[in-house]
Amino acid sequence: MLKAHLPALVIIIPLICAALCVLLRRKDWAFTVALLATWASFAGSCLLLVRAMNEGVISYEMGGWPPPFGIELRVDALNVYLLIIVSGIGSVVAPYARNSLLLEYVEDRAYMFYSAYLLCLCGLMGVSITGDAFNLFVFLEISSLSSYVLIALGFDRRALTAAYQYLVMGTIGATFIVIAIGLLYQATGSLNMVDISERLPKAGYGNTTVIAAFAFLVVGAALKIALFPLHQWLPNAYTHAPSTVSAFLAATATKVSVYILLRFVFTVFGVRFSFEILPTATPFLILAILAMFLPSIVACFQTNVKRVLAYSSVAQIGYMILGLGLVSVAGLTASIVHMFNHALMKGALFLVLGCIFYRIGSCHIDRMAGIARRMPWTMAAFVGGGLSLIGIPLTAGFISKWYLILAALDKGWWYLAVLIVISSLIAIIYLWRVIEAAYFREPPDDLKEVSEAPLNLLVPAWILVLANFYFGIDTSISVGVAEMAAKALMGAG
Amino acid sequence: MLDTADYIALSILLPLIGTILIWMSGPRPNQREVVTVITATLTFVCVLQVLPPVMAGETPTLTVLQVLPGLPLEFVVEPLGMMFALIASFLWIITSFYAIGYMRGHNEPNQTRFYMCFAIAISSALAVAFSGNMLTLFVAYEVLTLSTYPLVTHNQDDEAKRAGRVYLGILMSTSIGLLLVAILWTWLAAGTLDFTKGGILKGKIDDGLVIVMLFLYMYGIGKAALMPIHRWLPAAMVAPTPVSALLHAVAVVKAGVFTVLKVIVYIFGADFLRDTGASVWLMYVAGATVLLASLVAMTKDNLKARLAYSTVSQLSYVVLAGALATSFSIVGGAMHIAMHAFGKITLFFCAGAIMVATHKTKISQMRGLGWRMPFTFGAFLIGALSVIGLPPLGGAWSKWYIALGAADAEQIIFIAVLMISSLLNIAYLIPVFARGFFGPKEEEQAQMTDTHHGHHGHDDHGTARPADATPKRIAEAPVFCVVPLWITAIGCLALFIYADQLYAMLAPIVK
Amino acid sequence: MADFEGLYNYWIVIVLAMAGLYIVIARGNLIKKLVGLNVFQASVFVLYISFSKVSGGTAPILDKGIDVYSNPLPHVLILTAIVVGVATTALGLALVVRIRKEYGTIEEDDIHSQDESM
Amino acid sequence: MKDYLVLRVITKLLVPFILLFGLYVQFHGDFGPGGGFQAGVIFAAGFVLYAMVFGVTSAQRILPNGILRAGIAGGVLIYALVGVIGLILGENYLNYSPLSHDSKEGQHLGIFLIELGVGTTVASVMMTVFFTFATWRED
Repeated sequence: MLKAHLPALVIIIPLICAALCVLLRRKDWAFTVALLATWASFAGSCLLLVRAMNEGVISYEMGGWPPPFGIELRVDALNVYLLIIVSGIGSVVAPYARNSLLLEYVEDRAYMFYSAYLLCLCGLMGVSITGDAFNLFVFLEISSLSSYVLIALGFDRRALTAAYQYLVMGTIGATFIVIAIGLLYQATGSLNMVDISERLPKAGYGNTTVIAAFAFLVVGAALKIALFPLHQWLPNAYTHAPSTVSAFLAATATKVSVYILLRFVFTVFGVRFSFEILPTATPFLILAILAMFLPSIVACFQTNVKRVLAYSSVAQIGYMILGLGLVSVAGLTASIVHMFNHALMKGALFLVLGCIFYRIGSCHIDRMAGIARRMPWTMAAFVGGGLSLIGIPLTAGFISKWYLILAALDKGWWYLAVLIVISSLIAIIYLWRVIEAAYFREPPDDLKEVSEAPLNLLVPAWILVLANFYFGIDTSISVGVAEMAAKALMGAG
Repeated sequence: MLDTADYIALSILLPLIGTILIWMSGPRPNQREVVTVITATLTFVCVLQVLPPVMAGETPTLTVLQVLPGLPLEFVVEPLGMMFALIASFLWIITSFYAIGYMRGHNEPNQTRFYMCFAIAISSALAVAFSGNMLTLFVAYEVLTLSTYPLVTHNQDDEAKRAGRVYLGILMSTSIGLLLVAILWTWLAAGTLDFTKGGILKGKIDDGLVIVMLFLYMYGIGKAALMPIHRWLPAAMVAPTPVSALLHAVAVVKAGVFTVLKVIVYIFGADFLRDTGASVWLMYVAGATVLLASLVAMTKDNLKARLAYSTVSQLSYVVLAGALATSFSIVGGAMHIAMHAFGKITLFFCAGAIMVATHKTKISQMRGLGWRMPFTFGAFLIGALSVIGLPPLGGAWSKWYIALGAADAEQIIFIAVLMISSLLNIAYLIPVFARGFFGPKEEEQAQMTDTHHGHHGHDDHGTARPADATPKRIAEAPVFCVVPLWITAIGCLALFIYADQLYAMLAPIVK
Repeated sequence: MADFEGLYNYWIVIVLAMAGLYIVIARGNLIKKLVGLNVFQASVFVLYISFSKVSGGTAPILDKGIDVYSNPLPHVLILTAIVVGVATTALGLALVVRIRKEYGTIEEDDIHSQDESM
Repeated sequence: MKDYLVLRVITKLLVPFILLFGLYVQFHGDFGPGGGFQAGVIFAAGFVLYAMVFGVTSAQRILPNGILRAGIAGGVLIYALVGVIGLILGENYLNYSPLSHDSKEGQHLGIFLIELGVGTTVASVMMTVFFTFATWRED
């Protein structure tokens, strides 16, 4: 019976449990509740995936009010893909948080952490599933506000400034999005995204309100995505946040923002308006290429490994936007697959860094010298995640690269393919610096006592690493669903 | 009973299972090495089981799974791959024995990791050999690169780190930067990546673009060490000698030229390549590499570095053979993989044996050593003659066929290249042998002092042992080192005698 | 000119938004930045509220004899947006207080120079 | 503030009316302008005024942090669970119709409860924000 209500359940379970955590207050209880909530949410998302594959688009009317009047939860291939990413990463990271230093830092307020974590999860899930534009904004703010809190939990005081910076930038971005939604409502009189897309042609594509809405939306979403050159907040935020939080946010938050962009640009505005009437593709491509290169190069010069990964995230976002800018089913498939794969690899890498931080209290490349001898399993996991990031065959990263290059060649833009390849080679440089330090340098004396990370940190990290390999070999789910989603997005125009 | 497909799977899986067993028996060296040898032997037996059906003209197939729609991970055994697999798995057994002697004689650290990576490398080399499409090959090719990285950097010092950077940098950037693009382009153009007799690109791609495509492939396969991307090979010589021997005389570099032949035969199609004339530039590049690398080899005093450049030169024989794209030359090129493998591994084994016994790495220090190590130097001569290409040794046949192919393709200039290169080979290989026997014994003592102001500054354990400097009658390397190198030396001889069988086996690939 | 007057609410919105954004960008004081952020958000509230006005319409409360109402939906939306804004401001202020405690200043330049010197 | 008699007396007089007005806005919200958001803020304003005049400590005696925190979470729970009741009774999430025998009455009851949850949370949050900032010690 509950099966019919899955779309609502996957978001209200984390919500209710977030409140429960606050009421229960005990660390262990809160942990149990959070764990169950994330797992239930993940299970629900998987069931939704099965349903969406079998039945096509699932529409759920909140409160029984039919769209476009009521809020509609809408599950198509793209939505469910995001749900799986978010809840999947959420359920791997939740057990990890228990033993990480993070909770010792917040001591008796651990339940607050879990509450914020669940709220963030709820917000991200909500963004991914809702069919209502304004509702999307609300969920976005739920997730953003809780992520500011989570980032501010970092050990370093710079976490506070990073969180503040993110708060300002994030709020501006969200406000831009809400302006866009307002203008759209003004032009069409509807807030339901599908409904808006149907009414837009009547409003006229030349309508300045619509064009202004488009501009606001793209800029707002780009801020949230941390698309180069609006990425300034991201490296700071991910560097200074606790590793648990970095792992969760790096793997999910930017992906959800990319989803917002995809959803609006392709579904709401439509391919015809976004790319044929407005010359959007070229700017996207240029920004994407810049994003692929400049942050990667910056990453090569960082000494804090978390910052290396953060810059790498900005670069990887470039790939997603590149796929979008190609405006083809192949390109979109590449984008969407890369969301999934990038979530896996960055999640894994940040979790590994969490293990290292747990033992040596730093993620500085010099402090990590020779660490592979003390923590072989941890560093092996790092190498595994790194290989995926580089895009070695049999890893998830290879699959995204494969599709992206294929999409570029498909358009006949071989130079773009070359650029993609070159930029991914930069990844070797910045990752290999870390690996060389960890394997070849002599460990400093104070590292002699360091031992392997505890199992409950290692296991989640390894789950994600193994997932990287699994989805590099069996792509039927990851690519299959992404392809469906891409076709739906392109078809909508 | 197991069928052929199972044996294919076993050949690739056994080394991996061996890896785990080696890991588990890490603290017990004897057990670890027994496991290595047993695994190697079993793997060879499995590979042998695949031989009869292939000789009978079948193409045993094993599809593992669909990675991407229409692109399975698939193993298809054809004669070329069969030959490569046989060589790699057979030489693994020999090398295992040799490695036991060498690694113990040298007291190397991290031996467990060494044997594990070795096994993974062999597994991926076999996967390269058996791969049924370009994707599978690419996957195995990359795994091979990565699994040999820890071997190259085995010593973990700064030199090893630098070498590792060059090694990984060149191999990864070429394979991801060029080969992957070429593969994707092929996939888009032809709609398939299966290795198909006669090629898959014919008529699918503009004649003018064939050159670009060929360029992407040839320089994408960095392991073939075509100049100017050959730097990784000499760099990788910092590895322990068994690694250099097997991986850089057999598995890694041969995987490179093997891929080159595979691409030329099964992706482009020899006829297509010849008709379009797209490979003429490649002939010249390969010819130039043959000569230049030989010249560089003559300047090297470090024996392993000299052998490394010799390898670069010899690899380009195969590339040249492929570029000539006649049926003679391709068979000749394929044979050269085998011939050179045996010849060069013998030479490397000798270099390692000398190093273990006397801690000498430079040719200038080897004066008179032949009297101390007659068996090693004897084998060295056989290996050298085979590489040079003199009968009655295997190398003679492959060069003969490549020359025939050059004549067939009416590229007479390359016959000259082959001749000159043979002379150069003599010039840089025979002196090593000659020094060993003809250098005056008495000078040994004086020569020892020489090395102190030697030119290259290579770190050299030998100088610290004046006690060894006094000439002894015979002080060979450990038996575990000497026996393997004689087996491979005899192999060179055997390959000369049984060359027609090899020819018969390989001929179908160009029919 | 008629266009200008008829659309005066949008001019207010634009002026407010630009003023707010300007404060966020140009001021180094973290509190002032939050004030700017609030002004910026307020401009959006004005935008929503003003375009929901239906000329001649009254407040959207059902009553006898009235059939022209202003559009109530944007009001509801903005109520939510205001709540979000309050939450953001509260959180931002809390962060500023913590920053003040850790750095001893709320001037962006000082904070930067302290971070640099570390 | 102890000396400002006028303030103290006026505050004492005002606070009950503020709270009462808050309750009115809360419970009349489904007939006229009002609802949980506004009511919560007004309700909190009463306590904030009290705290400003009589000191935060005495205000916190009435409303300790624990209660406020429970209020924050409880309000959310009321909201979410009312939705879930609808769901259990076989309708979509947040559909209040099945809460009563008559669907119109059900809607009425539902929105009433929902607004109660909203009001609780908003009031608790506003007071928590105020108390947190008011009791912040530079240490």
